[in-house]
Order: sequence, then C-alpha cells, then structure tokens
Amino acid sequence: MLEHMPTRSRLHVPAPPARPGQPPDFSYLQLSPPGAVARPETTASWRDTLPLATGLIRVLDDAHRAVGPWNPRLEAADLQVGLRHMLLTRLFDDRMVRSQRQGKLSFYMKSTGEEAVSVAAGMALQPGDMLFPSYRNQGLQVVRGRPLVELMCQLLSNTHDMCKGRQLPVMYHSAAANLFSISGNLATQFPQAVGWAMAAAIKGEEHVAATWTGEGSSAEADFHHALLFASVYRAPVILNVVNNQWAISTFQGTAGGEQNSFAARGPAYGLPGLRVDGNDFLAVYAATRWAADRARTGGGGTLIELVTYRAGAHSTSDDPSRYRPKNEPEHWPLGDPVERLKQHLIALGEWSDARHSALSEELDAQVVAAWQEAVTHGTMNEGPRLDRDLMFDDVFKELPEHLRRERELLRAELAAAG
Amino acid sequence: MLEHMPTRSRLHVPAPPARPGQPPDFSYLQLSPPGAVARPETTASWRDTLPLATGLIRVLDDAHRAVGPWNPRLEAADLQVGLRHMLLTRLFDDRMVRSQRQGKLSFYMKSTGEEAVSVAAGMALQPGDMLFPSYRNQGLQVVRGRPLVELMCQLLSNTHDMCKGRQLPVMYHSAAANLFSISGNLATQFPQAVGWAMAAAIKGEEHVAATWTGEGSSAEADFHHALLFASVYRAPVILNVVNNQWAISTFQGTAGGEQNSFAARGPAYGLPGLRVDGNDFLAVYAATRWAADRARTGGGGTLIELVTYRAGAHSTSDDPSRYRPKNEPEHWPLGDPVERLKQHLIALGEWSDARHSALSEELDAQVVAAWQEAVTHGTMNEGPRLDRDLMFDDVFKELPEHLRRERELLRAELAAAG
Amino acid sequence: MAKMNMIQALNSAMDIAMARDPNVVVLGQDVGFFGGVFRCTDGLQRKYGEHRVIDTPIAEGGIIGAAIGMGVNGLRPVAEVQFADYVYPAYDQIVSELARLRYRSAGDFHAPVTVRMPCGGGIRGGQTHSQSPEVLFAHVCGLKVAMPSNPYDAKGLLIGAIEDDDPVILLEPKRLYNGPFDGDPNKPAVPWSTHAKGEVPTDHYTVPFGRAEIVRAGTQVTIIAYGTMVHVAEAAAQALKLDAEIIDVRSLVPLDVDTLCNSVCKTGRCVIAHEATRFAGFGAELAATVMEHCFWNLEAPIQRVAGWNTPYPHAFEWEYFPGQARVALALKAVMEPK
Amino acid sequence: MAKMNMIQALNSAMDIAMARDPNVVVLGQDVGFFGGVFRCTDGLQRKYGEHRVIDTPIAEGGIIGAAIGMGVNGLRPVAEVQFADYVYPAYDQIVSELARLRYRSAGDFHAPVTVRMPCGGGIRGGQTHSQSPEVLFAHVCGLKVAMPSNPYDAKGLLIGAIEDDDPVILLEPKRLYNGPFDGDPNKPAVPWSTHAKGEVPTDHYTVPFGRAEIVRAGTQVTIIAYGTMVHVAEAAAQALKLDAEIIDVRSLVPLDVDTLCNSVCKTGRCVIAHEATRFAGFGAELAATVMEHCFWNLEAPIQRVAGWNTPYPHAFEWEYFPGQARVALALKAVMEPK
Ligand SMILES: Cc1ncc(C[n+]2csc(CCOP(=O)(O)OP(=O)(O)O)c2C)c(N)n1
Ligand SMILES: Cc1ncc(C[n+]2csc(CCOP(=O)(O)OP(=O)(O)O)c2C)c(N)n1
Ligand SMILES: [Mg+2]
Ligand SMILES: [Mg+2]
Repeated sequence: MLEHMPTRSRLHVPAPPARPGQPPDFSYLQLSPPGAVARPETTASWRDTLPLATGLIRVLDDAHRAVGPWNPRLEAADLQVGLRHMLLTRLFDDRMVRSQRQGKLSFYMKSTGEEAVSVAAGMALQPGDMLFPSYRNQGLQVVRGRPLVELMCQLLSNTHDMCKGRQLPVMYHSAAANLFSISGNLATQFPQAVGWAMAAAIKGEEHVAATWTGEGSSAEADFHHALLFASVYRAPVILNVVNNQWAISTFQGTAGGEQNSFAARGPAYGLPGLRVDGNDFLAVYAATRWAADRARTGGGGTLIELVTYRAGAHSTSDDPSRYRPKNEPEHWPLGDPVERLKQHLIALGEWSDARHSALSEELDAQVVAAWQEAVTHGTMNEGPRLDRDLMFDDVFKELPEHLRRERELLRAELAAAG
Repeated sequence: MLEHMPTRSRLHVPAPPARPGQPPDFSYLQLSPPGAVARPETTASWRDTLPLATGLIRVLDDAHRAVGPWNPRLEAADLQVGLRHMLLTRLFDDRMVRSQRQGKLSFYMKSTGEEAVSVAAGMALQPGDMLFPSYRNQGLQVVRGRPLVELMCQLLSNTHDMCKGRQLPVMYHSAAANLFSISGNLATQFPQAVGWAMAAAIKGEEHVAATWTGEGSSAEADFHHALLFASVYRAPVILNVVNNQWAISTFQGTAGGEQNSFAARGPAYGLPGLRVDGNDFLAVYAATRWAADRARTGGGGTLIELVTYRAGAHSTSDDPSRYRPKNEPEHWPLGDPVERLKQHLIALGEWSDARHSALSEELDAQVVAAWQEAVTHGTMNEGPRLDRDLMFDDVFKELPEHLRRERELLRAELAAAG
Repeated sequence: MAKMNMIQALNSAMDIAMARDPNVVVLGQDVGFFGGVFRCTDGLQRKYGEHRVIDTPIAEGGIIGAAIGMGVNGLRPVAEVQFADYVYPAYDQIVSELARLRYRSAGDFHAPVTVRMPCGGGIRGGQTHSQSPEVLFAHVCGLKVAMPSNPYDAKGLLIGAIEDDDPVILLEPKRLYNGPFDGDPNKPAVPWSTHAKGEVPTDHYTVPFGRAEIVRAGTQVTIIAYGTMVHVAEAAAQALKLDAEIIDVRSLVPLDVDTLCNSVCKTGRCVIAHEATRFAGFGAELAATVMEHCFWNLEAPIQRVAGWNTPYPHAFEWEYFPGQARVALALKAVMEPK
Repeated sequence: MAKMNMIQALNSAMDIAMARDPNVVVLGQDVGFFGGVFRCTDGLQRKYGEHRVIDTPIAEGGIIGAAIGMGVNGLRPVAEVQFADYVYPAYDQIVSELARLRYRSAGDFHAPVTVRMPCGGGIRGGQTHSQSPEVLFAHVCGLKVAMPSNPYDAKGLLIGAIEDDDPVILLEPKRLYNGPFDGDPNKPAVPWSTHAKGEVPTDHYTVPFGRAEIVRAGTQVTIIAYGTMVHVAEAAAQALKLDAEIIDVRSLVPLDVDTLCNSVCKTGRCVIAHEATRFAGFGAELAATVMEHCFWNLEAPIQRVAGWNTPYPHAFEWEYFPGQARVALALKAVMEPK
C-alpha cells in the first residue's frame, strides 16, 4: 500500500480499511441485529452483562420500528422533542461552520452524525445529574436548554461570553445547568466525573455524573484512572466513550479498537460495559437510562461505548479527504441518527416529511435570529469587546497584588501603544 | 468495625478481610484445583485464553506432584537450579535485612514469599531477553548470575556500586545482563518495556521484553499505556503484575482487585491474561514460557498476574503488624514457593531434607563471604568512599561547563568546611 | 498551646478542619487505616470514618482528578501525595485542570483542593525521595504554593489552605517533620519541643498566604530562605557572627515582595537559599525580583545557594545538600564582593 | 541552499536523520499517514515506512514511555507532542525517567530521545494551544532544551538533537512556522523566503547546543530573547532607534552564559524577553545569572518582558502577548532608569 523501504520489521501497525482513493470498507464493524441483545436487570452483576460489551445494543430496525428488550417505549411527544434537539444541534453546527468560513469565528468543531449520542443521553438523565462533556457534545447544551445566543457568544468570545473570552470556541459551561466546563486537554474530565460522583455518594445524594470522551482520547491515562476509581468506590457515574471511528486522522484501531471493543474495558475493572448503536436514538436513551438507574440505586458505574461515525471534519482546521475516502461517510452502516428517528416517527404515524421540513425551517430561523442577536454583543473583529481588565480576574478568587500590578502595566502599555 | 461518625455516605470503600487482631481470612481468593486449567496453544487467539484470566494456573498439587497441561516437564537438574536460586534469594534478603537493622544499610526491601515469581520467570526466558524489574525482583538478578558482591556494593552505595552511589538500595541494573535500571517511580518501566519490545520488532530481532510491577502499582497510568501500546503494536512483551495482596498498608481490593482479577485487564485490550499461582515454581515457569514463545513467534504481548503473598514487611521502614494480622502470612493458602519446590523434588526422589540443609548452609556462607568482601569497598559510614566528583557525571553524556563549575564549587566548599 | 512536631501540627490542622466542616475529606495512598507513611493522618480515619479519610489506589493522577471532581461537588479535598517526587503523574491534572478551572470557567466552577506532599532531602531517601519541585508549581498561574519551616506555620498554612477557595500546593520539608535541622547531620537530632515554633495553639488559627516572616531582624545582610534552609541560614549566619536579617518566605505564591525587598533595600546585600536544584529554581525568581526592586541599594551581587544541578544522590546527600558551608561561602561573597 | 519555512526545515532535518541512520524513528499523534497537524512530518511515512514513522494512540505518557524503551534498545526516537500544552501527561516519564536514566544507571543505560513540540501563541489557539512551558524542562537536570527562532536553527538544532545521546526537548514556536513575526498581528504576514534565515542548506548540518547567537551587534543595550521574541525585540529596538545588541539564546540548556554576560557587561543594560508567563519563568534564571556576572557593569536594573501571570486567553491574545509596546517600555526603563 505504501511505497516504503524494505523492512525486516515485525511490528504490527494498525491500518484503517481504506485510505483516500480506496473503496470505503466497514466490514470490520461487529453488528448485532436490532433487538437481538438481551437486557439484564439494572441490579444484575457486571458478570451478567458481559455479552453487552461486544454485542451491539440496537432498538430501531431496518423498517424503522422499535424492537427488542431495550426499547425504552418513549411517548411520541418525547421522541419529537429528541428529534427537535438533534435537528437544532445539526443546524446550529452547520451555521457555525459557515460563520467560521466567513471569518467570524476563529475555530469550530461540529458533531454532525453524532447528535443522538448527546441528545438521547441528555434526555435520559435528570437535571440534577452533572454532565462532564467533551468538545463534541453540543447536543447536551441543547438538551439542557442553553440559549443559542449564549452558546454563540462563547464562540465569539464577545461581551456576553460565559467564559469571558478565555476559552477557544465550543468550550462551553453552565453551572446552573450542571454542565461542566469543557477542557482543551483530552480526557481530563473522566476522573473528575468520577470524583464528582464519589462526592455525591459521600454526601448521600442520589445524583449521578456522566462524562463523554472520544475513542481516541480513551488512550489517555485519565480514562484508566476513571475506570479504576469508579470500580473501586462504586461511584455513581456513567463513562461514555464516543467511538466515532476517527481521532483527527487516526483510525480507531490505533486507539486500541482493533482487538476488542472499547466497552470491553469496563468488565475488566468490574464495571458493566455496554456497546451501543450510537446513531440509534432509542438505544442510546435506553442504555443511558439503564446505567443511570443502576447508578442511582447503588450499583455503581457503567462504561458505555457509543458506536457512531464522525461524518464531518475533525474541526474547521481539518480536511478529512487527506486521510480517508471522500465518500466514506455515505457508507457508514448505521445510518444517520436524525434520519433514523425521523423515519421511526413517520412509521409510528407521528411525523411527516412536511412537518420535518417545517421544523427544519423553524429551527434554522431560530439559529439565524440567535446569531443576529449574538453578534450585537461583538465578534472577533467588530463591535463591543470584553473589558481587557477581565483578563486578570479568576486566576485566583481574589485579585492578588501581582496581578493588580500587571493590570496597571497592561493599561500603561495600551496607552503607550495608543 | 471503625468507631466512626454516623454517615449517609453510599460510597463503597473496599476493606481487607482482616485487620490486626482479627482472624486472617483468604476466602476472597478464587482458587482452581491444580492442573484444572486448560492450556491453549501459544498461537491461540486471545479470545481462546479467556478462562485463564480468572482461573488459576497451577501445576503442583497437594501431594507435591506436577499435574495437568501446564506441567513444563523440567529436568530435575533445572528444578534444583531453581531451588538454589530461590533459596539464595531468600538468604540474601534475610542477611540484608539484618545488615539494615545493624545500621549498615540505609534501607532494604525483601521479596520473601515471592521468590518463584522472579526465579521461575527468569529461568523461562533467554539471556537476550530484556528484563525491566521492579524493586522486588531480586530473584531476577540472582538468575542472571549477578555476583552477590556486586549487588551488595549497590546496597552500600560504596566504591564498587554499579550506580555510583546515586540510587537507593535495591535499585540495581546490569547492561551486560540485560537487567534494566530499577526506578523509584512505580510502574514507569511498563511502557518502557513495551517500547523496547517495539524496537525489537522494528529491528526484526526476536528477543522479548519482560517487566514486573506490583498490583498496587498497576493503578498508575503507565500500566494502562503499556497494555494499550502492547496491544496496538503486538509488541513482544510480557507484562507481569505481582499481586502479593498488599501495597504497603493498602489491600489489593483498593487497587481494583475486588471486582475482577488483574489478569482480566489483558483481554480487555486484546491481550491474553494469565492468572497464575505465583508460589508454584512450575506454574510460573510454564506461564512465562508460554508467553515468551507466543511473543517470539509474533503473537504479541501477554499479561500475567502472579498471585502471591508479601510475607514480610513492605520495606525496612514498614511494620505490617499495624495494618494486618500478625499471623496472616501463616494462613496464606498457596504456601511457600521454596518449600513447595523442595517438597516436589523430594517427591521426585531428587532432593532431601539433608541436601536442603547443606545447600542452605552453603548458600548462607556464600552470602556471608560476599558481604565480607563487599564491605571492604566501603559502607555507609566506614571505609573507602566514592569520589565526590562522580556526583556531577552522567547527568549528561559529557560534563557541561555549568557542572564543571559546580564540581569546583563543591571542592571549594569541602575545603572550606575542612 | 501544646508542644507539637510538624507531623502532629499537620495532623491537628486536618483534625480541626474536618471537625469544623463536614465537607473536608482526606485522600491518598495509605492515609486511612494506616495513617500515612509519615503518620500525618494518624487517627483521622478512626475519628471521621473511612468515607472522609479515603485510602486510594496508587495513581496520583487519579487522586487529583477525583479530588477536583469532589471539589466541584462541594467537598474540600485534602490530597496527600506520598512523596513530592511522585507528584508528576498528577502534574497534568494539577497544571491543566486544577490551576485553570476557575479561570477558564470565568469563576463559575472551582475546586478548593489542597495537595500536601513531603519534600526535600536529608533522610537518605536518594534521588526519588528527596526532591523539591516547588518552582514547577510556582510557575503555574492559579496555584497558591507554600512551604512551612516549622510546626506553627505548618498548621496555620494547612488550615488556611483547606479553607481557601483556591487550590493550594503545600510542600512539607520532611527533614523538619520531627525537629528543626540546621544542616549538620552529625549533631544529635533536636526535637521541636525545644523550639519556640514547636509551641502550637491546639485550636483553629491560620497563617495567611502572601506573607513572609522576618525570622530574625538584622542589618548587615538579608537571607531569603524557606523550608529547611531557614534553619541552615540561621546557623550559618550565627557561625559567621553576621547580623543577618533572615526571612522565611513561607508563601511562594502569592509572594510577599514588599517584605523581601524592604529588607534588602535596607541591608543592601542578599543571599537566597533553597534546597532545590539551582538552575531555573525558585531562587532565580527571588533574585530577579529583588534585583529589580533593590537595584540602587545593592552593594554586591545577590548570591543564590541551592542544590546542585544534578539529581539528589543517595551516597552524596550531604555534598548535595546546601549546608552551612555553602551558605557561608555565599555570605562571604556578598559581604566582601569580588 | 534552499528557501524553507520552519516546517520544511524541520521536515528536512528528520528526513536527513532518517536517511543517514536506520535507527531514527518518528512517532506521535497523526504524524504518519497524515504528516502531522502542522505537517512537519509530511511525506516521511511514505518514504521510510509505517514502521519508522509511527502513528500512536493519544497518550503522551505512553508515547514517551515507549520512546524511552526504544531508545534503550538502540533506536533514536523523535517523538512529537501535538502541542506543548499537552506534554503534561508525559511529564513524569520525561522528568523521572528520560532525564534521569543515564544518571541513575551511572551511564550504563540512556535513551537518546528527542521530544518536539509546537509552543507559543499568536495563532488564536486560546489557553490550551499557546503555552510556552520551557522552564518546566529547563529546571530538570538531564535534559537539553532548545527553542529556535528561524528555519536555519530549527533544522540544525533538530539534527543535532537526534544525533545527540542526551535527551532533548525542542520547543517550536508555531507562530514562526510559516514566517518571521515581529509581534504586530495587523501587518501582512511575511514568509520565510524573504528572510536570511529562511535560506537553509539542503544537506546535513548541526547547530550546536550551548551556543547563543548574536543576531545583531550593538552597544547601547543587550536584549536577550528566544523564539518569537527575537523578532519582536528586533522590531522594538529598531522602532526606538536603539543600537541594541540582540542575542538569541537558542539553547536554554546548556546555556551560553559567556555570550550573554559578555554582551551585558559591555552594554551595561539588559532586557530579557520571552513569551511564557513571567513569574518563575526562564527569564528569572537569565536575569539572576546576568545580574550575578555583570553586577558591576549594570547601569540599570535588568528588565524582564514576558506573558502575564495568567493563562493565555483566547480573546486577549494580543494583550497577553509581549509585543513591541511591552518591549519598548522595558527598553525605555533600562535606558532611562527611575
Ligand atoms: C492531551 C491532549 N492531547 C492531544 C490533543 C490534540 N487533539 C485534540 S482533538 C484530538 C483527537 C481526539 O479524537 P477522539 O478522542 O476520537 O475524539 P473526536 O474528535 O473523534 O470526537 C487530538 C489528538 C489534546 N487536545 N489534548
Ligand atoms: C509514583 C509513585 N507513587 C508512590 C510511591 C511510593 N510507594 C513505593 S512502594 C509503594 C507500594 C507499591 O505496592 P505494590 O505495587 O503492590 O508493590 P509491592 O510493594 O507489593 O511489591 C508505594 C505506594 C512510589 N514509589 N512511586
Ligand atoms: Mg473519535
Ligand atoms: Mg503489592
């Protein structure tokens, strides 16, 4: 494949099934038929959950019906809410990428194709549960009702930015909505979520913590620490690995997915590991709910692998056509989460193409309106700017003398520069 | 058990089965009958090794016979060599602890009760295989024929110390004998061993790397990194976790051993995980050999958990009677490795109590003689001392200007102090 | 008031903090049933339960990661790292997370975590039980960093740290755990009970961050030191019969620049002493700051006394340690420059 | 000779080292098929195979741990950390292992690992894509540390690093990858092809460690800088029409004390500039050293110019960055002290 030098090397180097110019190939993916995987009681021993770590929990079948023991039997109204959240997430993402292209944002990362991972999980949890997202969980922000304007102001680092201009775009947070601050450092939130859950247990509170990371990031030490501490202290935590097959240019095989599933790491530590169709809204909802119920009733943590696909670029700095076939997304065997939930609702007689178009238009208008409002609070290059003095706040709770002095120096410097 | 404040806490806190004053209890330990566990081919898929991760590979039965498929069928002469190495290790340890008590050494750590872990593994490997030991693998030094005097000079940080006085006692190394330098930082050698093995594979060499760490240390990030890299690149490496039930005062349950075996971490990454009776010389030998053969023939890495018991104190700074029943060692169900191999040889008609006593005396005399020689090269407080200038060497390959200057300053300082 | 060594003082600090606030929890390796390898947490688990004094796996990164999450959920975790030499596996969680959480979330989240760790040499610990990594924390904005030189300060700083809403790194010079140490390993050990700072209130009090202490007033030269080196400096100055002003920095971040610089501007001479490796050590910051503020008053170049730029070797502990002789040479150099 | 930007120069260095020595291997996240997120390893895997240019899991600690083992087994690994901000998970393996292996084994083992990492701000990377952690390595004995300011030095230092038997940390100011940058983000970008140091030999050469470069000779004041700040310093001095001597430190460890101090002793005035956070930054070591050696020649206190003691905020990148205005104020302060 590569025109490289002759080698005596016996090193095994995982390779993706297809590189640019080659036909996409997802035959490596182990799929279970919809409805085929058993659903143990939430009180079951982790030993009785072993098949779930390599099977694939699926609810929606090819005819768009909900089948099997994991069917969460949601009301149509709830499904419609889920669809709305996912669609809003997608439209928001699309608009923001366009804004970045137009030079209005320094950077953006979208979650296209992975909306169910966040939205279904978010809906399966309770408001008091604490979420520790990664940068690709905007659906959680949407589910928790964060106003789009607020999210956009963060993206713009403008005068209404919740981060006061300190973070890269997409690194949202909301203390009120129990959405933890997103870190640029991969996987660090994993043991933090476990610690939060340990504290909930220590205080005798019944909230659970949930956290998400990419399959690539699961290679970091923090992933191991989180599984270990969750197991040792039976912390009420849900540890989600979003296996979207890619980590920038690197295939999931390089992250350790070649030999076994990521979910299988759970049982190794005595935690249930659930491997879930991440593009199946109902499956994600059901699995999250199972893990949350288990945690809330003292059963401890669960590892969930969400099998999905990063349909877009890693970020606005990335061009995936350099490292994977251009048409790979079209061959992803588990479809599109929005489309699948839409078809399910149509099959239930609770939705239609017309309603979908109307909703789409409504939501897109909402996004556009929010953007128009957000930019009035400033953009990268225009309009009001955050007060520069803010730069020195929040390093410590109270401004120490040395930062007070630096604040003065900066004022002097700006004055001198004119 | 503890007279602590009332708590609403739901946190699960692992506790050892017995604390001082309570009756020892090893009922938590999952044991398989000797010979009961199947032995797959070394070319088997890791999937076909799953039962080995929770069963216990044992060869010696209660009647001291070697039974079952893991019997390595060693010659009596080899068994006698193994017995000699184990006995020498034990006598060496005992003498060194006494020397520490007499103030001749600053510190010591013995391996009593765990001699088979090192000696049998060391014998199952080839001289070209690179060993990355922990501080409790003195048996490896013995197997590889490191002269006792040399080891003692390290313990004494004297003029013949291979470490030139830089390391705490027991942190030996030998480039010639392929024994890697021992680190005071736990588990760091684990990914290093994998990297060494990757390099062997890259260069097309057939040597394997082997490394050891305690079950407590397996909590460190490096353990996870090692398993992951070993799996991804199918590195020819043997990763050993010595589960001696204790990490200083901390029980193996706190390290994650309560819910599942340590060996079970292997299959999670797609590596065979073998759980082995670490006090059964034959079982350790056979398991190591299996893993080495597998690695040498391109099968990649193996995780081996050696189930054993730390019969002594953690180190000369430790007093285990503060945290575990004084008589716990006597209740350890898997016996003593030296005694068991001795009885096996006697059962084979290849050994006797008399020969054992004679060997003991011979080896002890050897230790005493070595000590007498070692101290002539200096002790902590007496005799010749290493040249102080050595302190500045080997920070870099060549002495840089700033260290040359510091060497002068130290000379001046010592001169001034008289 | 009671006689306490530094271990007892630290223990008392945690005891008082735990009694006053049910959200204070202690976690670390061997801290629970056993009471810590240096016995700083002795008795706390028996008193407050195994849910508030938690034995952890040997994973410093996991300990700090979990402590951050606990802090976010309203607890005040006090994490022990068994030796400062073993803090590096937790360095990412400390630098990238603990130190930055408040800033990156614009004050909406914070984790009031205290990280305790024994540091420094002098107990024959060799290269991995003797390090003084304070500058590796001092450079990272968002952390408060302190190193006490005596039981009184140790207790007051630790209570203050636990009650502080900012993260604090507390480095405890283990050679001082049982008594003051003037750098001479051949003298018989002196217990804290013979020292004024071994007299410690049994109740609650705090030693404020950001305030250095003038341990001894003087006119001829200022010695700026912290941890073990405070005692070594005192002995060295005394041996030379110098009327030295000796300042114990105590709080490295925030730094009490005024106390330091007022003294040097007054004496015109300055020696800075720490046990850590010299190159790019905290002494460099002290020297640069003092030089900037006191330039016109300085009568000699500022001298730094420190560990050599090598690891701390087992066999050469006392050749590495910046003892009285090294301090004396520096004092002579500033008293009679060139 | 060829025109190269810094990316091409680094790429050429690795290409040459790999061609000359089959034991040189490159590893890191996205370095293989993709050629690195900054494209520094572009084409190397195609040329040398996936067994020598290795895509790794996202585990900086694992990467360096494995690289050490490879180094012990005779390879010369060049590890890329995708951003310097993400090196902390590997900090333990670097500090406790890579830096100390030769010392603790008395020279019997060593690992000739080179760790490359893009550092610094100026590309709108926010607080986790802009850090300059050089002092966190400079303080650790056993590591060589360098930061180039131009393509010529980048290539020469990297080849030297790979061939060096000591471990080397190479920090690459990413703002300089495509062109020199004088600190003014509003000016049109300038490519390296317009700069003398963008003229790079296509063949093998090395830039020695331990040697600073006098970028511009001058008499009135010495500016000591490295990385991006070399260019900012030049522009600031020029704007003020000062006859400044500008020194590019290049090699932080070992440090070329003589070149630095000879210059300051000559000019009597010194400004030190780096992008990293000021407190306990590498500038403190430079200031302390220069002060010690040049005390009697100094006509004004040494000024440090640096990033503020805050993280690097996304919205205030240019207020954080120590640009020409900040350098100018420092220059004025040393030229007209008090
Ligand atoms: C500690 C750390 N190392 C490297 C990076 C750079 N980086 C950012 S995203 C990314 C890929 C992550 O992939 P994955 O975890 O699979 O998440 P995905 O992007 O697919 O959602 C990398 C390497 C980082 N941010 N932090
Ligand atoms: C990174 C690190 N953390 C902590 C320590 C202190 N320490 C030394 S040995 C030890 C216990 C190790 O237990 P285990 O891994 O089970 O090995 P054993 O002593 O039982 O052989 C601890 C905590 C250390 N040396 N390194
Ligand atoms: Mg991914
Ligand atoms: Mg153990």
